[in-house]
Amino acid sequence: MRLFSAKLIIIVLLVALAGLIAWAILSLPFNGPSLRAQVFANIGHSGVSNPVTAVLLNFRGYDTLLEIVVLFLAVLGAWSLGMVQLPGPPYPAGLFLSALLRILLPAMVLTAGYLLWAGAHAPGGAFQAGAVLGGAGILLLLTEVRFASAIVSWPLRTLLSAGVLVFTGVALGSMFLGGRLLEYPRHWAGILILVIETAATLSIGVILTVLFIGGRPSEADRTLSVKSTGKRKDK
Amino acid sequence: MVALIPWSVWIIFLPLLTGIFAFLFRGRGAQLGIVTAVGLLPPLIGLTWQVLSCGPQHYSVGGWGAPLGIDLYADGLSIIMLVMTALVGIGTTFYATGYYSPTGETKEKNHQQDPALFWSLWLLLWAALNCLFLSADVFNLYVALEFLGLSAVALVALAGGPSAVAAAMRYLLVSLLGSLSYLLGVALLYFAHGTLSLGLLAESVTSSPASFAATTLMTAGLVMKTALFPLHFWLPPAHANAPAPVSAVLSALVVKASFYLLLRLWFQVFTNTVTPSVALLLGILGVAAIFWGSVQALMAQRLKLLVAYSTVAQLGYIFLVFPLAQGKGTGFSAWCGGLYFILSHACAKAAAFLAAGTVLYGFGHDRIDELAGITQRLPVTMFAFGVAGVSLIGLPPSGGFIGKWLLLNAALAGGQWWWAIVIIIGGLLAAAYVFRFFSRAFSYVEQVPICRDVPWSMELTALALGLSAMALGIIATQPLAVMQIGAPLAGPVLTGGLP
Amino acid sequence: MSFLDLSEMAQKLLLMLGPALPLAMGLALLLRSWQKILSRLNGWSALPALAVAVILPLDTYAEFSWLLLKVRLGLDDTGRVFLFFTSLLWLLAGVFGRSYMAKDQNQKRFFFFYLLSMSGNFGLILAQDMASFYLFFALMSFSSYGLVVHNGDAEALRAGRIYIYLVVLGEVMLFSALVMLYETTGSLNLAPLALAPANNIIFALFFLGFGIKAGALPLHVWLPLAHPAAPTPASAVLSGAMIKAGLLGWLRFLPLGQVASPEWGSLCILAGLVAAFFGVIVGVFQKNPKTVLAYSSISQMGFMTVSMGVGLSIPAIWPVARAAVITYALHHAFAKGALFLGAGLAPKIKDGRLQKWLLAFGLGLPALALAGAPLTSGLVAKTALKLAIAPLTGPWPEYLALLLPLATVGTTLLMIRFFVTVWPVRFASSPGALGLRLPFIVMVFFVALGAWLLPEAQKSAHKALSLDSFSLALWPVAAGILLALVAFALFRRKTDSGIPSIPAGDLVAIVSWLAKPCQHVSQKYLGPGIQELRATLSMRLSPFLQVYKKTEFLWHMEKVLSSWLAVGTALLSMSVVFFLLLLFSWQ
Amino acid sequence: MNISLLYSLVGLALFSLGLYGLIAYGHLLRKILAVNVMGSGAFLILVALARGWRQTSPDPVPHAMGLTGLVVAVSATALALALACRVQETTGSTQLTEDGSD
Repeated sequence: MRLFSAKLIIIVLLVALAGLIAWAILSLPFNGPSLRAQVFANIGHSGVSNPVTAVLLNFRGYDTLLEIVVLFLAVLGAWSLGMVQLPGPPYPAGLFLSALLRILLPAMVLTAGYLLWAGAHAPGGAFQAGAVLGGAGILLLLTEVRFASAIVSWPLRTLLSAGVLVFTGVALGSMFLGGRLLEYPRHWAGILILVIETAATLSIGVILTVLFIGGRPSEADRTLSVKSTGKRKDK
Repeated sequence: MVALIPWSVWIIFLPLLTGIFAFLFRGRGAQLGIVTAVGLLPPLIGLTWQVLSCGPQHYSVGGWGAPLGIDLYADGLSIIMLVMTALVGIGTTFYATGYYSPTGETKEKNHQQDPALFWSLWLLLWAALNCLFLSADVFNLYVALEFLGLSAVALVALAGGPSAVAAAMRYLLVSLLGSLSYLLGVALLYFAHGTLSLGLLAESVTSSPASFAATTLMTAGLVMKTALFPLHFWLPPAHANAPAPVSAVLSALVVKASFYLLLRLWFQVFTNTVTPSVALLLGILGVAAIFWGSVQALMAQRLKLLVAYSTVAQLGYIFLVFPLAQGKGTGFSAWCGGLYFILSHACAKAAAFLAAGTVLYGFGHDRIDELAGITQRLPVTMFAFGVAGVSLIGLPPSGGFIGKWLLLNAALAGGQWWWAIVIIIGGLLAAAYVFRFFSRAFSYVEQVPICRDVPWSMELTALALGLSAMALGIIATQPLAVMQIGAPLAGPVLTGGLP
Repeated sequence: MSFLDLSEMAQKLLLMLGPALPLAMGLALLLRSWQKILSRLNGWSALPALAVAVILPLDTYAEFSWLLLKVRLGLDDTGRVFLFFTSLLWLLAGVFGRSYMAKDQNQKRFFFFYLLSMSGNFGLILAQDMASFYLFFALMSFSSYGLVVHNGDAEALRAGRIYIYLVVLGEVMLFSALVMLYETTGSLNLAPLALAPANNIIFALFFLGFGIKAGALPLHVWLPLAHPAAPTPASAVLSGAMIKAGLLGWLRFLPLGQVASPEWGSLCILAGLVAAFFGVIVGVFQKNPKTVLAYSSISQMGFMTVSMGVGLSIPAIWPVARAAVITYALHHAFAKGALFLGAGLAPKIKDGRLQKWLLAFGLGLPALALAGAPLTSGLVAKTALKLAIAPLTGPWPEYLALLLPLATVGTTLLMIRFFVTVWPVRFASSPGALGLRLPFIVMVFFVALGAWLLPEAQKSAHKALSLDSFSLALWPVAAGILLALVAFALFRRKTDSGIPSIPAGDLVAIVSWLAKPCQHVSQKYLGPGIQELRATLSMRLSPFLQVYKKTEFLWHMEKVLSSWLAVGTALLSMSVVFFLLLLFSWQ
Repeated sequence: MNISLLYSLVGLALFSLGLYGLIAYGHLLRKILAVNVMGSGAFLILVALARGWRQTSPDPVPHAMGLTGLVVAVSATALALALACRVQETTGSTQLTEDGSD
C-alpha cells in the first residue's frame, strides 16, 4: 500500500515534469538557428560527402574519439569484474549450423566492409560495420570456442585498443604535421577518415564480441584448450 | 614559442595514451603512472603560465572553431580544477605504487584485484577529468561526463566483493540517469539556440521555457551526480567500498567534476535564467547536506564510511556558493570561497581516504570501535589524518579555513548571516566526527592490534596531501589570483569584511 | 667578495640557524640511525640562538624570499632580550633534561617535541613578518602538546585535552586577527602593524589569543594543569619561556606607545591586578609544588600585564613601561626556570649538608627574587614597575601603591608555601647526577646576576640600590614571613589533608564541581515532579524515543532515503519545484 | 500537428516512462532496460527535432549527437549488464538491497 502510494506520487510528479518539458519543446522556435547551413557549407573540405559522417569524423571528430574511448572503457569495466570462463557452445554445432556459418560469416564480414565504405557518402560507417562484425564474432563465440580462446592475451588487447590508438595517432599526427588536433592535412581527410574508420570497425567488432563474454576471458582457458585440442570441456 | 604550444591537448592526451598503454603492456602500469604524474607537470605549468600571462586560452580542435567544431577552453577556474586534479592525482599515483606493489597483496578476500586494470582505468579517469575541465562544448561535456562516469564505476567494481559490486551498480545507474537528464537539456539548448558552444550559448540564452527546462534538467542531473542531499544515497557505499586510491579520487575529484560543470552552466550560460529563489533552494539543500552528512558521519561504524559521509557534508558547503553569489558585491568572494573550499577539500579528503585506506590495508578492517591504539602502529598515517581533519574542520592555518572564511565573509557582508551560522555549526560537527575517531585511535592500549608492513609510499603520500591542504592556507594569494582570470563574477575578495 | 659581505652572510646564516637547528635536529630524531648521536646534543641546539642574542649586532635582518611568504627574520632590541633569556632557559633545561629523562623509555619522543617547540619559540622571537610569526607560534603551541601529555597518565591527558582546546581556540583568534590586520594594513611586515588604526575587534582577538599563552584570566586554566603534568625540563620552559611568547605577541602587535587607548589600558591593568592576586590566593592552597609555581606564574604575568596596561593608557610612558615589562620578563624567566629545575632536583638530593645547603640556597634565591627581596633582581623589576606606574593619572597610582606591596606579601607567602611543599621529607641515598646539578647552579647564577646587567634596567637598578627602596622592599617580605608563621602555627597540628586546598585548574574544577550539586538539587527537589513528567512523556513518546535513543532512528531514516523510490521522489519534486520557481519569476 | 513535433513528444514520453521504470522497479534488468528506454527517448527527440519544420534535409549535427549518444549508451548498457550478472553471482539477488550502509 505504501509502495503503491509512493509510486502514485512519482507518477504525478513525472507527469507534471513531462508536461512542463513538453511545453518547453512546443515553444521551441522551429526553423530556429541550427548548424545545418554551416555543415553543408564546409562539407567540401571534410573529405566525405555524407553530412553525418562529416560531423562525426571531422567537424566533431573529438566527440567520436572520446566515444570510442568510452566503448573501450566498457571492456575495461567488464574485465574489472574478474575472470570468467569462456562460454562454451551449449551443444556441438551440427552439420547444418556449420554449413550455414560458412556462408553467413563471410557474408557478414563483406556487409561490414560495405557499410564501412558506404559511410563516406551514405548512412553507414564504423559503428554500423562494427556492430555487424560484432554479431559475427558472437556467432563464432557461440559455436566455436577455439576461436575466442586463440586470441586471448596481447593480440586481443591490441585489437581492442586499435581503434582508439589509430584515432589518437591520426589526431596527434595531424597536429604534428602543422595543423591543430584532428585537423587533417588538406586532401588527406578522406583517406585518413577511412583509416580511422577501418581500425574503429575492427575494434568495435572485437569489443562487442568481448563484451558479450561479460568479463575478462581467463587465460587459463587458452592453455586448457591448447592442451586438450579437439576435446571440448564438459559443462 | 612556448606561448603557442597547445598544452591543453597534452594535458588530455598524455593520460589517455598512458592509460591505453597500461592496458596493452600489463605489468608496466606503475611506471606509466609515474610517467604520467611527472609528465603532466610541464604542460600544466605551461598552460597556467599562458593563462596567467595572456588570459583565458581557446583552442579549436580540428581547426573549425565553434560553433561548427569543438573548442577547448582554459581560464582560472579550469586551471584550479586541473591543478587540484594533478595534486590529488600525483598523490594517488604514488600511493597506488605502494598499494598495488607486488609484495603487498591486497586485502579484499576471494577476489584478485588486477593492478594492470587499475592503472589503465585510473589513468583514463584522469584523462576524463582533464577532458571535462578543458571542454567548452556542452555535448562534448556530455561525452566527457560519460567517460568519467564509466571509468569511475569500473574502478569501484575493481574492489570486487558483493558490496563493492552492488555499490558500482547503483553508482552506474545514478550516473546514467544524471547524464541522460543532462543530455536532454543539451538537446533543448541546441534546438533553441543552434549552438553547442558554451561561449555562444552564454550570449544567446535568455529566459524562455526551453531554457527553464534545460536549466532544470541539467541542474537535476548534475546535482544527482554531485550527490547533494537527499540525492546522496549512492555516494557512501561507492566511496567506502572502492579500493583506497579509488576512494580518494572519487571523493576528492570525481564529484567535483559535475559540480564544476554546474558552476560553468550557472555562472556562464544560465546567468539570465537562474533566480535568487532557485539558488536559495540549492543553498537549503546544501545546509541539509551539511547536517545530515555530519550526523551520519558521527554515527558511522566504519572509518571509510565516516570519511564518505564527511564528503556528503562537505559537498553541502560548496552549494552555499549559489545563494551567496547572489549577494550584492559579495559574489566574487563567494566564488573564491567555494573554489578554495573545493581545492582544499580535495587535498584533505584525498589524504583522509588514503590514510583510512592505509588503516584498512594494515589492520585488515576499519571498524572504528576496534581501532583503539592504532596510532602506536601507524603514527605517520594518523598524523596525516589529523592534518586532513584540521582542514576538514576548517581550523587555521588550513585551506579549509580560508574557504570557510571567504564564505563567512560573503555571508556577513551580503547580509545573509544565517548561512554564517550554518558554516560555524558545520565546523563544530566536523570537529565532533573527526575527534570521535581520534579519541579512539589515540587512546593508549597495552595490546596494540597487529599491523602488517605498510609501504612507505602509502604513508608519506597521505601526509604530503594533508600537508598540502595545510599549505593552501598559507599561500592563499596565488590561488586567488588564478581564480580571478576569466571569472564570471567580479568584486573584491572579502577577507576581513566584518559589517 | 669582501670581508664585509662575508661577515654579513655569516650573520644571516646564524640568524637562520637559531630556529632551524632545533627544527632540523628534531626532525633528524625521526631517523633511527641518528638518534644515538643526537640524543647527546639535544639541549645544545639552543646554542646558535644564544649566540644570536649575545653577539649579533642589533637590527640584523635576513630575508628568505624562497620560503613561504617571504620569511623575514631579524633581531631588534625587544627580541634580543627575549631571545637571550629564552635560549638560555631552553639550553639549561635541555641539558638538565638529558640527565632527567635518561631512564625514560620515551625520551626520544619527548625530545622530538622539545626541539620542535624550541624551534617555534626561537622562530617567533626572530620573526619579522606576520606569516612566519604565526607559523612559529603554531609550531610551538602544537608541539608543546606533546610535552604536556608526555607522561601519558590520566592527569596528563586531561591537562593535554584542556590545553589543546585552548590552543586551538587561540590559533583561530590569532589567525583571524592577523588576516584582518593584513586586510587593513596591506602588509605582512611586523613593523607597520602598530600604526594600524586600533580596531577593537582585532585588539580583542590579539588580547585574548595571546592571553591564552600568557595565562591571562580566565584563560589560564590550562596552565596550572599542564605545567605540573609535563616533565620538569618541559615545565621549566613552559613556565619560564613559552609563557612569554604571549607577552611578546602583545608587545609585537598591540599599538603600544603609539595610540592611546585608555579603556584597553585600564582593562589590562585591572586584569593584571586580578591575576596577580588570584594566582597568589589560589596558589597558596595547592599541594603540588609545581602547581604552586604555575599559579605563581599566573600572578607574575599579572604584573607584566599591569605595566603593559600603563603603556597602553599613556603612550608617552611606554619607554619606561616597556623597560619594566622586559626587566620583569627576564627576571621571571630565570627565577621560574631555576625554581622548576630545583623542584625536579629536590627529590634527587643526597642527605648531606653541602647538598642540602645548595638546594636551600638554590631555591631560596629565586624565591626571594620573585618576592622582590632587597638586593635581588626581583627588586629591580619591582622598582621598574613602580617607575612605570608613577606618571599615571587618575586613581590608579594610589590603588597600585597600596596593592602592589600587598601582592608582594602574597608572593612571599606563595614562595614559602612552595618551599614547604618542595622540601623533601626524606632525602635520596645517592647524589643526583652532575647533569642535573650543574644546569641548576648555572641557572641560579643567572638569577643572581639577571636583571642587574640589562641595559633597559639601568635606571631601576640604580634606584633599587638606594636605602629608601631597600627598606620599602623589606617590609612586605617580612610581613609575608610573619603571616606564614601564623598560618604554620594555626595548622601545625593538622595533618596534610586538614589543610584547605583548592583543586588545580580552579575554574575547570569549579565548573565540574558546580555541576554536581546542581544535579543533586534537581534530583532531590524536582525529582518527583520530573519523574512523573518523564513517566507520562515516555509512555506517550516511547515508540519514538526508543528508536531515537539508539540513534537507529537516524540510521533508519538514511535507509529510507536510500531507496530508489525516495530518491526518485526527491529528484522529481526538486525538479518540478525548480522549474516552477524559474517560471514564476519569469516576467 | 507537425510530425517531427509528434515524434519528439513520443520521445519525451519514452524518456519519462524509462525514468519511471528506473525508479519504480527493483529488478536490475528492468532498471537497465529502463535506462535504455530513457536513452532512446532522448535520441528520438534529437532525431525528430533535427528535421525541423519543413526542411527537406535534416540537420546532421543532432543526428551525429544521437549516434554518439547511442554508442555511449551501448557501452554503458554492456557494463551495466556485466555488473548485474556479477551482482547476481555474488549476492544471489537480482535486486540491489536498498540500504546505504553496506
